[in-house]
Amino acid sequence: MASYIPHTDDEVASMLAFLGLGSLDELFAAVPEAVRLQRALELADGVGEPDVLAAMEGYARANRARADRLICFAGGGAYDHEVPSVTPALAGRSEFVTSYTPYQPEVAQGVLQAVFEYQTMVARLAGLPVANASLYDGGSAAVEAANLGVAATGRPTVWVSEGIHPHWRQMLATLAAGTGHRLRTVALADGVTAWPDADDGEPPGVVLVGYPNYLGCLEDLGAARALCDRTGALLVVGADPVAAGLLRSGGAWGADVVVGEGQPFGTPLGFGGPYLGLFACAAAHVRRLPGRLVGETVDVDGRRAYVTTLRAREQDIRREKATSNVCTNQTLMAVTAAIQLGWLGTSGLVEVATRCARATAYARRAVLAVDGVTPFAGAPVLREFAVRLPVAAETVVERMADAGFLAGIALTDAVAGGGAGLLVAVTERRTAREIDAYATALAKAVA
Amino acid sequence: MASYIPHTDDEVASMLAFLGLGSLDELFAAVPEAVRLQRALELADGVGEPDVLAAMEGYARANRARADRLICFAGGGAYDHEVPSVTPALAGRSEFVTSYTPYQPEVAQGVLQAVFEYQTMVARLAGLPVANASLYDGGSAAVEAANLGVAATGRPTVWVSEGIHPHWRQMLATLAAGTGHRLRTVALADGVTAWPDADDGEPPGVVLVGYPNYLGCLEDLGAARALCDRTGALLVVGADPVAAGLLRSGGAWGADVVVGEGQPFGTPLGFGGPYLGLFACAAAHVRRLPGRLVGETVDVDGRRAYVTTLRAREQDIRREKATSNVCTNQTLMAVTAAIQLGWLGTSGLVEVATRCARATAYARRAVLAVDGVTPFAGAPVLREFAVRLPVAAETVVERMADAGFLAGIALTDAVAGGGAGLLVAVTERRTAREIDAYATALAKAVA
Amino acid sequence: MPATAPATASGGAPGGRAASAPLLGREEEPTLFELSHPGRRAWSFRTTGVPEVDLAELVPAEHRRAAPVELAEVSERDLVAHATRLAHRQFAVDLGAYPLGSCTMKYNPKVCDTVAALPGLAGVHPAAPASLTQGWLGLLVELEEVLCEITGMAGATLQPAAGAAGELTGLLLMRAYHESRGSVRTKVIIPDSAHGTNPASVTLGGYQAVTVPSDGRGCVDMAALAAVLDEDVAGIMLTNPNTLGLFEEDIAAIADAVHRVGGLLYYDGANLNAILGVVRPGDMGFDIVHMNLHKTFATPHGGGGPGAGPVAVSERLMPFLPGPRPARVDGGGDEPAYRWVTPARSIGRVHTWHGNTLVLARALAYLLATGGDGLRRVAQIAVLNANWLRRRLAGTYDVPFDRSCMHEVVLSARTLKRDHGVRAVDVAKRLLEEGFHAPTVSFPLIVDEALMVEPTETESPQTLEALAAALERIAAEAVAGGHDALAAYPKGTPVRRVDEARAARTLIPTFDARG
Amino acid sequence: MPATAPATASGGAPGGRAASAPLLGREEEPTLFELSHPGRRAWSFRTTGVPEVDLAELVPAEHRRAAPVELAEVSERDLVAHATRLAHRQFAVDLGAYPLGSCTMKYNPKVCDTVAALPGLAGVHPAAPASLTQGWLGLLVELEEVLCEITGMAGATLQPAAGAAGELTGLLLMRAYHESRGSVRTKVIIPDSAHGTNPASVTLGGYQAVTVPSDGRGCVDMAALAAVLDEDVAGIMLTNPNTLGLFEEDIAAIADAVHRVGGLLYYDGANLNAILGVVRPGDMGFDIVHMNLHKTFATPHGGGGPGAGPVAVSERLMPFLPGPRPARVDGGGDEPAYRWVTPARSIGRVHTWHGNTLVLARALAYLLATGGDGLRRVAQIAVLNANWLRRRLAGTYDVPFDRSCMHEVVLSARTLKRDHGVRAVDVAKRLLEEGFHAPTVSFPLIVDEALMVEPTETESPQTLEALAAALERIAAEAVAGGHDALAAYPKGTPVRRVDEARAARTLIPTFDARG
Ligand SMILES: Cc1ncc(COP(=O)(O)O)c(C=O)c1O
Ligand SMILES: Cc1ncc(COP(=O)(O)O)c(C=O)c1O
Repeated sequence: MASYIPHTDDEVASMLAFLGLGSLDELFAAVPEAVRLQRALELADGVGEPDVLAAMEGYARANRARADRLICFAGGGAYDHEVPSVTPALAGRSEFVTSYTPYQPEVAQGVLQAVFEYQTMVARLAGLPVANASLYDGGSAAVEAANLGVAATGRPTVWVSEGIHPHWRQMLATLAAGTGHRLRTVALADGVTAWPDADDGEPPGVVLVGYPNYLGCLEDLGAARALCDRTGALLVVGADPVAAGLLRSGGAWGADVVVGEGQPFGTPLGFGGPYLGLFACAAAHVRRLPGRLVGETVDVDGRRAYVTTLRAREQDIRREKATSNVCTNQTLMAVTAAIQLGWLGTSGLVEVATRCARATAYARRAVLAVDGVTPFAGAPVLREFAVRLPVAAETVVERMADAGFLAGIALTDAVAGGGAGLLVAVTERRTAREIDAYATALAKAVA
Repeated sequence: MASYIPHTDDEVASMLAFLGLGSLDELFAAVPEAVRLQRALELADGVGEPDVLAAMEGYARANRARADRLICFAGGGAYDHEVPSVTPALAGRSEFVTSYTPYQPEVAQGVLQAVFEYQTMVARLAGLPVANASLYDGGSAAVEAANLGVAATGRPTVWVSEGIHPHWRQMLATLAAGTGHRLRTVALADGVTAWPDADDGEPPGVVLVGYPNYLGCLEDLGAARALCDRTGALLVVGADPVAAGLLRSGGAWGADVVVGEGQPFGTPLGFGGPYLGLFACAAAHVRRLPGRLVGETVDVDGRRAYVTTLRAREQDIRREKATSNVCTNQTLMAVTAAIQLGWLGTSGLVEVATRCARATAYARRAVLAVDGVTPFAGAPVLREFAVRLPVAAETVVERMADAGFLAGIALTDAVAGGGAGLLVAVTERRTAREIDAYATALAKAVA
Repeated sequence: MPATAPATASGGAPGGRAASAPLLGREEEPTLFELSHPGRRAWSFRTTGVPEVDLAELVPAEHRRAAPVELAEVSERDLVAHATRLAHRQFAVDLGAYPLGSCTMKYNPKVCDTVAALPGLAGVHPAAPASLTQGWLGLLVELEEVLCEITGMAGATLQPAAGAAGELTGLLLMRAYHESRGSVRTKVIIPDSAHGTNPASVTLGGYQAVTVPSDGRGCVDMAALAAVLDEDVAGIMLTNPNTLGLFEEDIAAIADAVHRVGGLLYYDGANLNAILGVVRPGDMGFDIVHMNLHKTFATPHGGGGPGAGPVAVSERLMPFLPGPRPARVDGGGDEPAYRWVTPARSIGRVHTWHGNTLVLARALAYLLATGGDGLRRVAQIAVLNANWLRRRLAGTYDVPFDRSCMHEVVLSARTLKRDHGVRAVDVAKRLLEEGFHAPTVSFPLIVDEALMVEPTETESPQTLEALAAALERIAAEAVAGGHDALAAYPKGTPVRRVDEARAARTLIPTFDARG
Repeated sequence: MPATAPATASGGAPGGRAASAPLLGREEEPTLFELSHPGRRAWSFRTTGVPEVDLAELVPAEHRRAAPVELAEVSERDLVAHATRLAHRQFAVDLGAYPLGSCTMKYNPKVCDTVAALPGLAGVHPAAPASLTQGWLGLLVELEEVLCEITGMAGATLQPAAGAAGELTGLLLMRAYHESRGSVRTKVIIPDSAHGTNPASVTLGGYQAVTVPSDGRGCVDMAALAAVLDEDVAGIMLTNPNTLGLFEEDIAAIADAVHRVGGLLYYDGANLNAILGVVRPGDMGFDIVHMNLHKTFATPHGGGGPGAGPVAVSERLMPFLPGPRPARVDGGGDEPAYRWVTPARSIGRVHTWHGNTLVLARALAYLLATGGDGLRRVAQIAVLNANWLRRRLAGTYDVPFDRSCMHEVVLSARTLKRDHGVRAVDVAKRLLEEGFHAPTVSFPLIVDEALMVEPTETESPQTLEALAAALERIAAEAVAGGHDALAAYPKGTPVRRVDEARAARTLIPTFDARG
């Protein structure tokens, strides 16, 4: 068994003696006999690290859908982007990995400054002045944005575009059970949200729309902004941060809050976590900002220093009056994103977005050339697109796996409107040869 | 193309202007036109890192004999030992990896102290008071030991046991062309060296013997020591550092110098390099010690500090009078070994040696039970053994690869005396099931 | 032994103390934006052969941004140096002891890094169907089973991404449970020693938080509890051992009382480390338990996250668990097979995908290595270490509740403050100079000038000795020199005491907000 | 820009300067032996099922050691903290500029770490037959071909583990060549500026080293060379650019003269970085070239190694190359195939296996990334950087040979020493305090108070600016305050000036030798 406890039996004995105790069990005298576990845990005994690794490798081997085995055309917020060696090498440094939340700024300038740089980058991406130090994932960022918007407007109604990731919508619904928010889903028409007239029922406090949306389509954010202007709602844009390399920022479109899934910036697919909730907002809302915020200040010698700030917002101080309960967040992923964005730089972000756009266009043409495959919507797309298939999408995904591809995401009936919809994402890592082979395999799979 | 050059064209232009130059080519005005390369290098243009990685992965894929594909029963100085995650995680820290030889001790205490600890560990393993900071590999350590011994005794004759690794013997021969050492190979009888009488020809300056030797057999070092006492030669023992966990140390047997291959302490198989030349010697020889040596001292404030010492021995100061030309060595592997030995600790080294011995005994029995397989020698072995096969060993290795095993090392005719000899090593990583399967596969392979 | 190492009774050296000394200059590290130079780059991509169509053909003009997002433009070399230098300005468990109370900053085994990097785990897309991700589903099911055995519960959701997310999930389960019984309840009881996430989660769960005070022993005041218990109470949230490091000895009575009014018991498992294999929340009567895997099960904290906050529940709450959840299929084949199922009255999804899965994999690896036998020893030694420190320091600092503690001990500097003007924060900052991370100083709120020390089981007796000696030295300095003696510390850290008020007053949340 | 950053002409920030500040206490790090406590352990092994036979049955008593080898006994936690703290006491390229002349401490791309860790490369046993290691053989052949094109040679051996090993290999090739022609030669000529490994290798190669002086321009004194050239001369070893960073302009004449007496030209390729794609040793008339891949081709130096020192040769030396060597087979199949061959009159093996193969793989990865086009730019920018520094600092320090240099510039503090008692070593130690590694100070021997600065191409103009500004500041301090002003430096490093004399006098080479 592997043990991470240093104490030898002699040491334990001498410590017990110091405490005047006869056994380790006596340490637990405060635990009433009645509730104590009277048996050993029914778990296997510990094993050595090599055996642990063998067990975990066994699980790993049992996954067929690995990016090193199936060429990945799946997206939906989680993308197979290039992660250069430099990103994990730096973000994986043990000073970042094994530190706690920076409670003592004097010995935590490393994490604090990295997060400050991250906040700057996210704010610039979003076109907004403030970004927090991260939330759990895209969906939790959307939930927090809804909470912020409802608190800011005092209106409990949240209009959610049907183009928002279905899992985000499910989370919004789950969490609304506690907050009492009233959610209204606004349907898509030909791939983009068909906003209702403002006087149609209760006015929204928050309007939430994707850019591009879940189906990859570019929404008319001008219309969404106009709706918000008309109704007094806050505009929350769920933006793909890679697409933001080419698209007008949420801020430029007039968003009050921009949220997003930060996984594309250096975080492995990892079956969905840990990911990174991006969150940026207008200055007016900074005191309602959920999660941590790092600010710049000085130390007693006047040297530049960083520290977590506006702490009075947070749950540990405001307690039941806090508008967010977030404590532990996804700092390491934020540091990872800062490094990955440092690697990309101004030109690299444009490059990766451009390459995605070109590969997506190339793939879309090839896929739509397959017999029986039809477009899902006519709206312009950037780095992801949906198609209708002549065969159940789940079946196609299985068949394509045998051909060496993770074909995409089979759209649920709710999203696809009963049809056999497949959502296909094409990153900068996909080569023309891979795309051609994909189309060929798809033709067989739907035949 | 990936570029690690930061300069933009503007910057280059302004630097050239500062130098009063019109082009980068003018920087090379001192290079005579006549010898300049008048064309581009006939090499492909640079490619991006992902393409580089793909190319290197292509090579990696083309290797069948990988420890993750073929279960490794090969040894001969390079062993498939357990390397815990902690060893590369620590030795791979970029402060160790990307620093130079510690010329400025004030900013190199990390490497210096790690090497000091390494020297202590190697000296203890060898049972001798001094060890250097590493040599290239086992063979180069043997060459340096011969050089030291010849210089110390003033006698150019080196007796080399036939049980010394054949590659080490080849290196000794290659390098003797320069030094003029006279090598005499002393043959084995039933697996151990049959030392000739001392008065048989020119008396040796150096006697070199393996422990265990190349065939895995335990040599009678008492006899070797007696020979040296009789002849005045220095005794150099080439010791397996893992076996040293159970065996009497070279020093205890009276060795003047102990050399060895340090790969088993945390260094990957890596197709043979970079490995680690272990070198320890008696105090009398410290001023002839090849390579670097770290010593403890103090700084101006009296704080403990480490520094490379006895520098006057080294080539950069003694120049043509130096007895060794070694400069760059294998420091990172020495740091790796120090960490791995820290992980093993006193009990772990005994454990790994014991496990090797047990697995070897178990495997030897199973292998010798195979029809037609016979022992190579009767001398006791510890963690490696040689057998004679009824089929050419090369053929058996090929067949065993198809069955999922790297069967061992096919002994050359020179070593095996014309027979079909196979050298089999069994480390602590081999399970009873693997060994049983190996024996079963061997039975088929020799049938 | 180095001359400067404290002579310890046990003769050891300061193994858990960061004895590193300053390497380089004392300058600030510029931000990446200051290191930026236009035109520099580090990136490179695959050669793909995809035609380089003009962007104008791909993105309608009205959607295209006018100028690129301005990020830093640096060489890979400068990026590496920048991040490496930042790392050298950061304390971490890997550098020294981190006795931060309530945070369980134990050593994180490196083997878990290897696990989290396995291509067969790290390279799996979360939307891939169950048929292609059997390994992941199996892993998650095994982890759930292990966590249920440890907590004594019937089932668990692995979705919550951290402790607070687990709390909110638990409260929504509570709500769903009551609603399913047609019962409308409005209040959740919380002791005044509770962590701030507890009341915040209660609010987000749609309940009103009702605080009950602690009694003189540091435990829930039973009379006060009885006074607030009625049919409006949906449940109570407890940390046991509580945040004072004390075991709520009346737990059975509390459970009874709460259950009697139809309420549920919620266990905040942040302090689970103390009781592993000794007593289980389920056996204490708890209905809902969240765990902080980033505390108890040694997954590293990453400078603030990621964590993982699975929630385990008793049988009656199973139908409400978030979904989809991985489940074993009683299929016909030889190999076990797994699929996703959504419980009948699931509260729904609480994570975008399946939880912080790579963190979950780390935790399972740690659990397999430690095993049932090892877990009990973890609790024993964690508690032993805390009690040793309590006893050792009892003469030097106030111990507000000086009885046997569990995994952590809450000290107080209130006498030092009263007599010498030295506050807990001064002690903490002075300790940084000694190469230890500071204890928690701002929590629990109910103790004046609290110094909450949690050594964890991975620190050796030698490290405890050095830590105690340092705290004793500091107390002696405080007594001798008062506030002035300590105010200037820390001195040798990358920055010295930081102006937190100014940070909030003149908010500079980004580089662009700088004056 | 941080207030403390030097205002630079180019407006940049000190990207290559280690601006990290002290994190923790100033204590020594105990050795692992001092952290040891009997009975502690970190190891664990596979469950193998191998029977636990008594050792007495396995190892004859006379061979068994009486007591185990005493190593440290520590927990994994303490091992990790120890090594991490040691790392925090170590300067490195990844922390800041390392302008150590003759050492080419350029940035080492992280992608090469990934390459060296590929299981298909790192997990291959060196004794596996060629049929099972085609990937490795192919890799080595490709690297050899690239190196030959870069150097203008016919073939190469990849076996030598470092530069010095390459030198000795080259000298043995020289010897074998002459012997094959029945020619007995005794001398090898070396300029007085040569690196110490050159004369040492000559001796080990069985030759007598004959030193020729440098002339006033810092190049080989042609008259002196002519005087020693005769039929006893086996060859000459040159570094070109030489160790003064100057190109030997008379190289054609030298080659002619040496060849005329039947000698060979040996190229010490440590300075190859300066001429990549510009001029090739083969085209200059060299017969033998060794390369330091750990310098020119960006494989990291590992605190002192490992390196790799391949030796490339002209056609006439091919039959003597070490063997076995990997070679392409002109087989029938589609895929290229490789096998091991030993040249007809091979000098034999110079490495236990096939060379420092994982270092070779790193170098190939770097070469593929950089490409033919990129290599030329490497040389250009390396030379540009050095000349910029030379020009910038010419007014501040002596420049013994103030003409266009190649990749490095040799400055001298001789005027500072004469006028102010400040030596090169004082400047170097003072520079450490500025967050830069020091230049080389003890080499080349022929320059008094040398400061040999090699910036390499991976340092930015901003870093050069900051380095120059620091060196200017130091010179100003020296002029203003003399030796006293600098003697106390460095101050903020883990240790301050180290007593090297004492280390040699009272030798303590192991922990056990301590008093
Ligand atoms: C007692 C207690 N409860 C809850 C939490 C919240 O956990 P998390 O930070 O993972 O959200 C913490 C952690 O800070 C805690 O200490
Ligand atoms: C000019 C020169 N020649 C030879 C060498 C020797 O190379 P190595 O240290 O790799 O043996 C060096 C490196 O120090 C050098 O600078």
